[in-house]
Amino acid sequence: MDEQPTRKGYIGQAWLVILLSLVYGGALAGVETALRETIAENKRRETYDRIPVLVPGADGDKTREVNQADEVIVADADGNWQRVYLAVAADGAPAGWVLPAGGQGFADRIDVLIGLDAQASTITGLYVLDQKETPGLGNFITSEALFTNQFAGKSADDPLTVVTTDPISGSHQIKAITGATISSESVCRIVNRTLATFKQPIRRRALQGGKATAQAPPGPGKDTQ
Amino acid sequence: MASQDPTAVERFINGILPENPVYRQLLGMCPTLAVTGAVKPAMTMAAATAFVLISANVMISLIRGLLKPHLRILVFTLTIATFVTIADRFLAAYMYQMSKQLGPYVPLIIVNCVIISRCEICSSKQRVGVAIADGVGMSLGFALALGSIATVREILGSGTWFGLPVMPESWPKWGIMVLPPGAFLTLGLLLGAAEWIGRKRAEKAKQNR
Amino acid sequence: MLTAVTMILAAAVLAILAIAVAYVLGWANRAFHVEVDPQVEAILESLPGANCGGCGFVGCAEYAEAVARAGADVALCAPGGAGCARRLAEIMGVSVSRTFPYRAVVHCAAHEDHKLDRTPYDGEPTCAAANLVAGVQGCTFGCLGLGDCTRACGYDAIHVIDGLATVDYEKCIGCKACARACPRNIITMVPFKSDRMLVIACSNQDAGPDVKAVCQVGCIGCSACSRNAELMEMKGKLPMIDYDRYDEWADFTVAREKCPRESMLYVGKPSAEDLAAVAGEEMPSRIEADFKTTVDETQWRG
Amino acid sequence: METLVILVQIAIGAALINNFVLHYFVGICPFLGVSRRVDTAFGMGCAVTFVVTIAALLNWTFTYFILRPSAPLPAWVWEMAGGDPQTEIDLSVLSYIMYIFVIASSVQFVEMYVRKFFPHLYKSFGVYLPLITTNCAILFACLEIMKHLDDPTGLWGVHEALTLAVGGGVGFTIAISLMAGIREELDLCDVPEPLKGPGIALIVAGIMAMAFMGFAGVDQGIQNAIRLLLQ
Repeated sequence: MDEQPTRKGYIGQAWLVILLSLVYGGALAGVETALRETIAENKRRETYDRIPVLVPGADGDKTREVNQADEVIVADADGNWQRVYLAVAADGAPAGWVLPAGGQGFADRIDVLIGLDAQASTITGLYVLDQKETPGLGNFITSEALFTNQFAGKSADDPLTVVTTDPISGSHQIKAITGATISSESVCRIVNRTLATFKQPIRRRALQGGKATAQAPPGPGKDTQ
Repeated sequence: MASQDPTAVERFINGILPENPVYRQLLGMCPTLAVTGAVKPAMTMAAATAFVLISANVMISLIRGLLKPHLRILVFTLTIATFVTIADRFLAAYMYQMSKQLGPYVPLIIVNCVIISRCEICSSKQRVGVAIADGVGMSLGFALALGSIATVREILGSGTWFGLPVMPESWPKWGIMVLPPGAFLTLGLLLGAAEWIGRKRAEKAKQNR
Repeated sequence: MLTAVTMILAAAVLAILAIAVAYVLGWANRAFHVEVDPQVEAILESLPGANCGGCGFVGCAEYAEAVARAGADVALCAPGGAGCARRLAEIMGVSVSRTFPYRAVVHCAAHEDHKLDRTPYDGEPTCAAANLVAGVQGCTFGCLGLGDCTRACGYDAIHVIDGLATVDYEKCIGCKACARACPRNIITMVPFKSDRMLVIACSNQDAGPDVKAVCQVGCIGCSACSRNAELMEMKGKLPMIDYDRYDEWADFTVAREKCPRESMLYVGKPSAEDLAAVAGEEMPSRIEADFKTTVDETQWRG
Repeated sequence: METLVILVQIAIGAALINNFVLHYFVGICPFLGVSRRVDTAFGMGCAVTFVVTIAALLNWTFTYFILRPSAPLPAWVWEMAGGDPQTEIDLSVLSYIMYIFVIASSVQFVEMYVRKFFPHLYKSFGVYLPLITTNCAILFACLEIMKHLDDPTGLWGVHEALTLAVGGGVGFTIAISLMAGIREELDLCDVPEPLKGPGIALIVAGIMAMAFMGFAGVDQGIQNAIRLLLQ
């Protein structure tokens, strides 16, 4: 059909493809750098907007300012580290901590934000950032009224357990969502595991003094969340 | 196929109903089933597909003279992929919540059969004007189809429409409608209904001819 | 500065990938080159592609191969008609005689009331089944009117009207499906040299009195027509028209007057006077079920 | 041991639980178009599995070496060009265009290869090979593999990528072969006229999707079983 092209012919034939990829490569990179800032801002804002809700008495902009100035990284003994947000009130006094956490849920990964008070002793709130649980059943873990409000006030020391009957008030029991026990258990497992690992480092940090001291982050200093 | 190609206006009208990409040509089923859980994401997806389809049609019809037969699919996919990435970045920047909800289905517009078939059939052979008309027609048809399926699924599945509660509180929400099986069933029944209406209209046309 | 760098790098990465892919594909195109006879592809391109089997081959691809290699006749494609035959002839460099479209013709003219000596039949509603049962209707040659041909036709061109299979010549493309489906083989393909063709609308080979006993319109073999028209000659009890020597202005008026029965008909596109005759009549609006369940469609299985 | 558990979880997940066709709705066009007969459907399934494995392998290598935010290749090129190593070159925006480029060219290559060395196979589903390029399942598999692009800890290794590709392909073949078997039966039963063809196929697919939802809790069970087994 077509004549037998020589070696140079192969490339010659496809000059349009090469030209197009050059043009498109450049265009895409241009668009990317133009929009990257806004996208990163979206991601960060998503976390900072939650902080005043999670930690009562914290002020969003002040916290954002403090946390963007220097990142607070806590690490436990065997080296896994996690970026934490120090929630501060309007006048700069530390009001609590927000600890991102994530793990395997029923269908896929679940990412949450745990709100702790200044001494990291009691949980002040929980917000589910990202989940793909079964719609209509599992995705009720995001609803304030049904599930996440139960976490407020629970102590950070003893692990949370999930019960299907009505929990005894004041105990560390969480009532599971009907029909979605696995999702509820996964959320509690994530909270327990993250608190167990990072509770001590956060408390050490809280004792070191109100002002967040910049600690050389072991991993590449970058905004992971 | 008719030897003389349909004009721009004909292609525009064709795109919407007579040759609706989803109901008549059965193209672009992947996003149709995936994002029509609720009307809002469905419309965003339809808008993104419209942007990509029209700009790809324009781009391809501009360079249609240079296309080599055995490399044309590669050129089509390259063009479409670029516009999809732009759309995806735009969505992530300005409608971040929606982009998170649509998740992997925005890049899947690249392999949406509607766009590649429109490039192949129409814009790689026609002038820019006809290609635009065809692109707009097809994307309207696609939006119509997506809207219809999403409306059915959202009202039955979560009792709301565009997020506003529509059904009475006592309406038992059919969870299945939002889940994957619901998508298949709704589309299957809607296809049957479209076929039936088409058949009845054809019969009525035959009778009074 | 960073934007410029990323742009250059992005473009460079894609360009290098494109070059590599172009090279590999170009090499593969040459190394894996499969000789495909361009002629076969050109022929396939010009065939309508309906895969109807009218040319006697299984599909267009096979017909294209046969034309290119085995020198099959270029005019066999019925749906393609003269245009397609001309294109094929050009490709093959063959001169083509003037071809005529072959259309189906039903050699029977007996409607419901013309058929005598009929017994009620409620077996399987197909011609193939009714053909096996003796005595369904007096005439053992004529059309049974149960619609096997209608089901076989893919172009909705033949329907059983008032007990007789009638061909709609606007839709018939001559694909021979009905001829193959008819268990009594009374449908043949006739080259339509003009819009209206004269055909013998009977296939009853019995003697006159027997035909009269079973049918009011069947041909009794009196050979009046063959004596008055040189294009016709008797084959046993039935006259046959020689369609090769047939031409538009052949005059059969004398033979038709002499024929005591009504077994010679003009078929094809409705002539001017036919249309004039029915012009006044208002189309009856037939009431039909607005959707067909498949029960009556499939073979009734008792 | 832990990696084995993850591999099994990915494989079972891709093949049964989050089946590409019935859970993620990718690859519906061939799923409806090709599933008339079981042998063509199985052939299509194998072709898709074959191509998805190649595409996943190629795309993973490109992503790992080029597209990752702090990928070695662009950093090395940047240093050669005399830039300061601290600035980080992020080419992840090229991911979509590169994936579809690799998929289209590998399908083209496979088509030429099959046409040359397996003409019989090519004749039986020749027209479906180019259709595979526009098959969403393959691009979806590549996207799933690159899902954790921006957080370095979550990026998948080559073994996880291959498991997902093969698992997804097998899941696709299972779904499309089951569908073909059912549709062959469908031709014999009384389907209301307007639903013939795609309508009934979709309804059958809906019921199959319900059945596949039954697998939802299976991977937790298997994980615990494996852990017990290996204790």
